[in-house]
Amino acid sequence: MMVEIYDGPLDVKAIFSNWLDEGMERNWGAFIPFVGIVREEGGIEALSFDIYEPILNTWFDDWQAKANKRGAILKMAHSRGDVRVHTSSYMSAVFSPKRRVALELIDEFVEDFKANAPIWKYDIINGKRVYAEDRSTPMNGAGLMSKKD
Amino acid sequence: MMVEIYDGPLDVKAIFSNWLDEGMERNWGAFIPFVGIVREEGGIEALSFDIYEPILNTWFDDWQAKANKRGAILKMAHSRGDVRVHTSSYMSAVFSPKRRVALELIDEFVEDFKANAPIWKYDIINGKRVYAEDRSTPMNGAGLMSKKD
Amino acid sequence: MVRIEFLGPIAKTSIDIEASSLKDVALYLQQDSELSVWLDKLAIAVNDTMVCDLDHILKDGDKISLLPPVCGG
Amino acid sequence: MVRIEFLGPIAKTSIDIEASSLKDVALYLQQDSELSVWLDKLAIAVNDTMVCDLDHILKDGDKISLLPPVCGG
Repeated sequence: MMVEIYDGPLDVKAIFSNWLDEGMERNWGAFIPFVGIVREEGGIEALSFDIYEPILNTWFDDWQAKANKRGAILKMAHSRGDVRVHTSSYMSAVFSPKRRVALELIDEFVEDFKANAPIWKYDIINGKRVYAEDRSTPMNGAGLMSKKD
Repeated sequence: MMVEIYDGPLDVKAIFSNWLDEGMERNWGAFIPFVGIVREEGGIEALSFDIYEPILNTWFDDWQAKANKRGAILKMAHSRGDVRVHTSSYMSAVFSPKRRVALELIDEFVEDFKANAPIWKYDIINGKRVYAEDRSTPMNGAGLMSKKD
Repeated sequence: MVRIEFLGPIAKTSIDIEASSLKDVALYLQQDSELSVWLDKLAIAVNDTMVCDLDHILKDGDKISLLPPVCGG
Repeated sequence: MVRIEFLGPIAKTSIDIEASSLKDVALYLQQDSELSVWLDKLAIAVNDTMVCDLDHILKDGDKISLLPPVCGG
């Protein structure tokens, strides 16, 4: 199962609907989606995203394996390119037979997504695309290339 | 804002859609719904629920006030009566400008819901309605009536 | 007179008793052998507000609700 | 020869260099003044697998990706 990548804003209702239909049949007890919506702040018109898919999919596969070990599954969708304010750029979800596992997994997954998924964010202000450096986080293991030996 | 009570299973897509439409306009950054689905286990055909609405609404209002203080809002819907397996009996959601607040609130809210919302669950097995005593939790403050002084 | 209501799975109709505090209600309920399995698991509301104090004063017409263990969702 | 690719906001085209380990790549990149602001924040992948070991051995045709700080969602 790959990450779903879409050009521009996510069709939240359609994605939710698809995920729900898959999950309902398979006897899950808890379904927790996370929907990230672009906020209007700092004068931005939109956000814009670059994604490096090969590593994103490896990262997601590792998480899927971790979730499976706990009896759960994960879903994820993300936008590429521009996503205007008040639309969604990111959705993920956990299905689990158990409420506690679901609540813990969605938290851990979303936090690691912010820290380690190879996705770069830009603000669109007055039509210009500016890297969101102040909100970005070095990935696990960053700094290797600055070592001297 | 009251808890939404429905007779029978929840129309998950319609409720999700309504909540999303309200939230999208109001500059929230994170939207986390929780969807509880009736699992097929222990030979049950359905679950069934009694609700005491006056106290449910007071309990929910207290949570709404707590969420508002943290800049967030809560939503909740629950079924009354019979809800067959593989359909939903419970939805709740948090909207927040902040991801961390949203992830923490949905966890705290759902856990307190399980422990303190005045809702009683019954298994429907061979057409009989049996109180789910083994999965039920005494509410906060229980035991007052067994005290001798 | 106050009215005692049994919620959820307790199969019992409402009863009216004389009581000036929740302590009186407790003493009354402790006489009822049908309720003995429930008693240490019941939470209490007076006029739809949860109450944790046995000394809570009751007035004529108060509604006391007995809430057995819950399990929503 | 190995190929070095710069991802996301680093505005730089790929380069090919001779390198037998990641240490050689690090030494090469440390010469490039354009990269000095990025260097301590970059994570590294070799052939699309994240690598944290400077002694990682490279072979001809390997692809080294430099990943600047991320912010999905």
